[in-house]
Amino acid sequence: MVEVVLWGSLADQAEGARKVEIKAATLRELLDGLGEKFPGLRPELKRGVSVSIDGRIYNDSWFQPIAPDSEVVLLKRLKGG
Amino acid sequence: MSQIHVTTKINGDETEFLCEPEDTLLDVLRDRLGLTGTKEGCGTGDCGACSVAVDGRLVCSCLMLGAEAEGREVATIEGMAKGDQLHPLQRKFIEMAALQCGICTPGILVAAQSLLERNPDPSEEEVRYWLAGNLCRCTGYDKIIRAVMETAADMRRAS
Amino acid sequence: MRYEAPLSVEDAVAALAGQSGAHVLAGGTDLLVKLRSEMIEPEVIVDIKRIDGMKDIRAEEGGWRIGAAVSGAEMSEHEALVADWPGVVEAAGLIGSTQVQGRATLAGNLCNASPAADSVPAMVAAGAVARIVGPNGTRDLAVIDVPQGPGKTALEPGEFIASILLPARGQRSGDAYLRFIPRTEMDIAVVGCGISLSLDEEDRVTAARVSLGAVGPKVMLVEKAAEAIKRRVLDEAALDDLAAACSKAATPIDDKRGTVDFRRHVAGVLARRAAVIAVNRAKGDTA
Amino acid sequence: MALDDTKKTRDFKVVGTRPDRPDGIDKVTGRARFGADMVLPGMLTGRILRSPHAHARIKRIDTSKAEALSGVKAVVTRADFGEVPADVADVMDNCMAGDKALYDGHAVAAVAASSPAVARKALKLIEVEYEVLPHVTDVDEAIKPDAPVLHEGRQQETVPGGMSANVIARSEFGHGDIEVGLKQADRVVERSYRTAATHQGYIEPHACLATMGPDGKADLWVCTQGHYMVRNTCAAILGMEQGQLRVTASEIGGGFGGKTVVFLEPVALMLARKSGRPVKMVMSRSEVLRATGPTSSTSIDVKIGMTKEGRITAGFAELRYQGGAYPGSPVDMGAMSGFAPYDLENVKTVGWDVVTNRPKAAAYRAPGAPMAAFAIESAIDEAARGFGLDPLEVRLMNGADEGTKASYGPTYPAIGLKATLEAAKSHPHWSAPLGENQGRGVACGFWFNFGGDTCVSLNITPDGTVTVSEGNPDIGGSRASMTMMAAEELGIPYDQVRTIIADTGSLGQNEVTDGSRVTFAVGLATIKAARAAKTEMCRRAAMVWGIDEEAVEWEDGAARPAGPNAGKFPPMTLKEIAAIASNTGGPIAGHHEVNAEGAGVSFATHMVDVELDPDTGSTKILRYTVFQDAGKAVHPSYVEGQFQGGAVQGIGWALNEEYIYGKDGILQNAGFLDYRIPVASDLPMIDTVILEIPNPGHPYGVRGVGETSIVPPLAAIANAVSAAAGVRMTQLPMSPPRVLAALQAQADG
Repeated sequence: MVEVVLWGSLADQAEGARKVEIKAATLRELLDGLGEKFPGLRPELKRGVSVSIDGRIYNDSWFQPIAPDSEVVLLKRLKGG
Repeated sequence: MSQIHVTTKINGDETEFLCEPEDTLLDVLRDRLGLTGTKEGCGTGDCGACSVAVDGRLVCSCLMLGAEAEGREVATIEGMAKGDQLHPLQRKFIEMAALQCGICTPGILVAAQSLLERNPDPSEEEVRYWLAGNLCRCTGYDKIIRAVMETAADMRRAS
Repeated sequence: MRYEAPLSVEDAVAALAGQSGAHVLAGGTDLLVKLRSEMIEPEVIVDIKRIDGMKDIRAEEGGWRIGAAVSGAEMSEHEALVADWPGVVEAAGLIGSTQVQGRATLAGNLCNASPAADSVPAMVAAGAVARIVGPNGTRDLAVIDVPQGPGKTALEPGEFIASILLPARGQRSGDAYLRFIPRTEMDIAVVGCGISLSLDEEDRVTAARVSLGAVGPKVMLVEKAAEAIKRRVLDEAALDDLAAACSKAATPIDDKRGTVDFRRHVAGVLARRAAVIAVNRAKGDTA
Repeated sequence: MALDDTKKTRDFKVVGTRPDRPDGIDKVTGRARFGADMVLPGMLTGRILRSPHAHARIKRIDTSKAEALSGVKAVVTRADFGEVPADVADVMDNCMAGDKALYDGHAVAAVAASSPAVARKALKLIEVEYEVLPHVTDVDEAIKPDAPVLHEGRQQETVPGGMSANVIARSEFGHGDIEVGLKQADRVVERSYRTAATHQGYIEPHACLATMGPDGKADLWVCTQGHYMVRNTCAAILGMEQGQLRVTASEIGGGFGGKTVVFLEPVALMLARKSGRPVKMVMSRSEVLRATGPTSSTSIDVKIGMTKEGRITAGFAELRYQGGAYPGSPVDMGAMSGFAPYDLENVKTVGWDVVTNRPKAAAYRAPGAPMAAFAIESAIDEAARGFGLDPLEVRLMNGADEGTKASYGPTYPAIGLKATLEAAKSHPHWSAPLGENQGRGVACGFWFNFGGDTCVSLNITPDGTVTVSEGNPDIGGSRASMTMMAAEELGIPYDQVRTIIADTGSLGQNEVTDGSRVTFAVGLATIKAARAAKTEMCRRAAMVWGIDEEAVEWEDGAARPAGPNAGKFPPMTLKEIAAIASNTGGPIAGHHEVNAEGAGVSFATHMVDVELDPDTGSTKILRYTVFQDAGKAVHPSYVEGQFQGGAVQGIGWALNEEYIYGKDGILQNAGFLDYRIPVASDLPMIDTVILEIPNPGHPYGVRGVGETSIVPPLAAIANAVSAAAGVRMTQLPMSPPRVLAALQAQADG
């Protein structure tokens, strides 16, 4: 299981939990698992999110491995200029 | 509408062109003569990207009609290098990274050349005020001002 | 649209006559912007730069006659003119960039009839007179009377300004023009103030003209400001009175360039500062 | 992505030097071709008719008179586009209004004609019947329940019930408990701040040249930060296959985020499709200001709790950003980044995305971050000064470091914030004396930096020189950086490599030039492509020598036997290997395609001295120093240039730049005369100090540098002006009337 930290207002869509546990070994499994476990998160996941894994930020790499002890933080989709 | 026939000298070459009465010198240079080194950033004389010299006088080519060029001598960025010899300002701008995107660069070079022709030893303040009509959004002007000052110093040493 | 570049005043007047959509081109720094933005759609543009005398700066009865096509840069390079009317030359030199200086003219700045035109308060303070030519001959009109409101002038159809006279003035005289802009260059005046004055041997003001720009529908001559300093040495108290008179005379509006309160206040600040420069110049005349 | 081959301490030969940029001569001689510089035979002029109203229903458009005008070859309205996919629906609507015009300058129709004069005339012949609607341009007004509504049904599930439909989204970030933190504080600073919308202010207006044949194959020449983005977006809008649209990026005359979206391009293609002729479109400056993508105006409330020793016990900010006429202001970026420089136990930010009758905000250099930093760094400064504490020391005391849990969630790896603060503290600027009416301010800034899809193809020519093809428009000298990294990796001189920006037909997908990603991501791909080429060259040498390819290594521009056991062969140079490429298997190339993840965050500290004119409220910038972490500065001159450019854009934002809308909702300053970007005479030299704390995610340690530099200046200048004025400035721009009013209010009160 991977512990995922949600941002504040996202917790409202995940039954109030700021930290949730998902069974996932990759980024794709993580995002799929989040949507399955917390349907309230689906609109935000559909709009796109970024994910910080051990301090590095990932956007779309489905098969980015995630270790069970990784620090995983969901972020709003980052946009630059 | 009848087009106007204009005879002029551009970068030292006798040049004839036909233009509409409302065409600016900038329109003529870019669209009729293919001299696209002179840029349009605003069309209102507020950015200096279209700077050229007319009879040795620095002007915005967007604020002058093409028809007014009759009998005048126009100098644009395309005439600044002599063959494959860059003008010292051109050389120095590259060396000192005084350009980023480069859209304002032709206008700034033409304006800086006009300054150095009049004042071979300008102070930083004089350079900044002379170039105040040439907007640059990339560099913060620092490297541009330094490049002009250094070129002036080099040219003084060389003369 | 047609473009004409007559060689004589008569031909220019003829070209302008009978054309409702005729515009005079001198430096073109306002005209081409209006043309570009489709604010105007002229039938004909009459370029007066090829007319004899339009590019001349001539001494005349102790003053200077400046042709309608003389650019700000040409004025700045004329040492005798700069020595006599530094305020007017500096004011003209504040219009736009170096590039604009290569083209912009006093007459054009005046005919554009913007209340914020930089050279106009300086010319008004100088007591300058415009020479107007037209279908009915030549007439002289004080610069202050040329603008009639934003974008409106006292010129009749077919008329244009051929030259501007900066009159003679006595010894121990000086002028100055200051404006306030948000940046250091390239802006339109938020407030402008021109002062021309003469001093007696005790440094008392014997004659003064004070003008303000951008604080009303047209450039204004502030008689009360001049009265406030006449017969006085310009000490702090006199400068305070001058500033107060200018702030009081100002009738500005709130717009994208400044607020009413700001413009009133700064009108006084600029008057003070311009007066100090003008006095120093007046003293320098005899130094 | 395996990055374990990073050499931690590396002696660079090319990286870190300052060679001439490859496009330098083209740009100083006027030869470089920008967006508006291209022509094609038979080309038409395209022009756009724009709404004169801030908000209006379009009841009818009659184009028949325009179509009948001699020389008019096509007229386009929204009806020509039909249905478009949902993910480009807002882009489409922004490029050409549908039922409603949503802001002053919104495109409503377009023509292609044989000359600019005919096009101008044709626009006047298009009849549009508008039903003018009430409008709203201010963010705080737009939130009110009775505000005029732009769109129904766009509000996200994150917004509590009962709010105006203009409020699109709410987001909240942070950790700890603000109330607990505030109780621990000896002082709480609570302030509201406002910032005006600003424009990127690139000097080159948007321009493009489109052609399309009856077979649907199309070409587009365009100034953009991302021609692959242009291709994909236009293809979606026009119902084309992406492969049928080839987009070539011109030289780009500045972007700063403003050229990361399309405005003219789909319209030009539609005009080309309808007319069967090439169509060139170039915006005027007024169109650029009215109808491209300025940044948000904002309204921000901040609460900072601080102990008398300077420890920040709580940080709270509520941020309201209007993003123009469509959802998607950068408020989340602001809410996530504002407290990022600090190590806080209790931190919370709330962001509100709001729509108004203004042009849709595009990205502008670290989008969303400068405004948040302005508010938060101002409040921290006020709290610190309130205790008489040194604002740099307070920032050092609270500064984030490796292992800090960032306010937006993750734990930081090695970062450079404290290095920038230490450098600032020991710099002579910090201890220089100040005169009367002068003030000094400091502020910190943070930016995420991005990676994303990237392709690089590196080819070895028969004579042994190297060409690098990349897909990211070069906006500030990146061709020089790529050339340097390729030369470094291959061990050959800089001048034997030439880098070009390839068209969309030549490489795979490339993310836009944004997010400070290019030197990082394209650099990474360039290095990897060079490594691939080296591997192949080693293999060729091994073939020639008849040894195992594992026994060959690459060093100093040549293949060499890896050790004494590999055999005794003289090194084979790149040129020698290239010369026999045909004999050893064919042309040699390396390429790398990647979704580059792992960009390193970046921090900066800015220090500025100002002098106020107490009689006019005018501010003069006396001295400015930027301290920023670059990871590794590939070409230090262009790194300095990024620092300086960002700082000066920030100076403009702080002092004079603003979008001014009248009560009628019409933009009043759509020109460079009254949209006042800094001019040369406004400024001092901008001093720079480059810190290099390597990014572990890049082989050379590179971090993006382009955006962070605009984050601190707004606050640094506000802190300096406030110090000089003796009164806290909370609204941008700090224009002279505003500063004078503050001074007078203080004197009166």
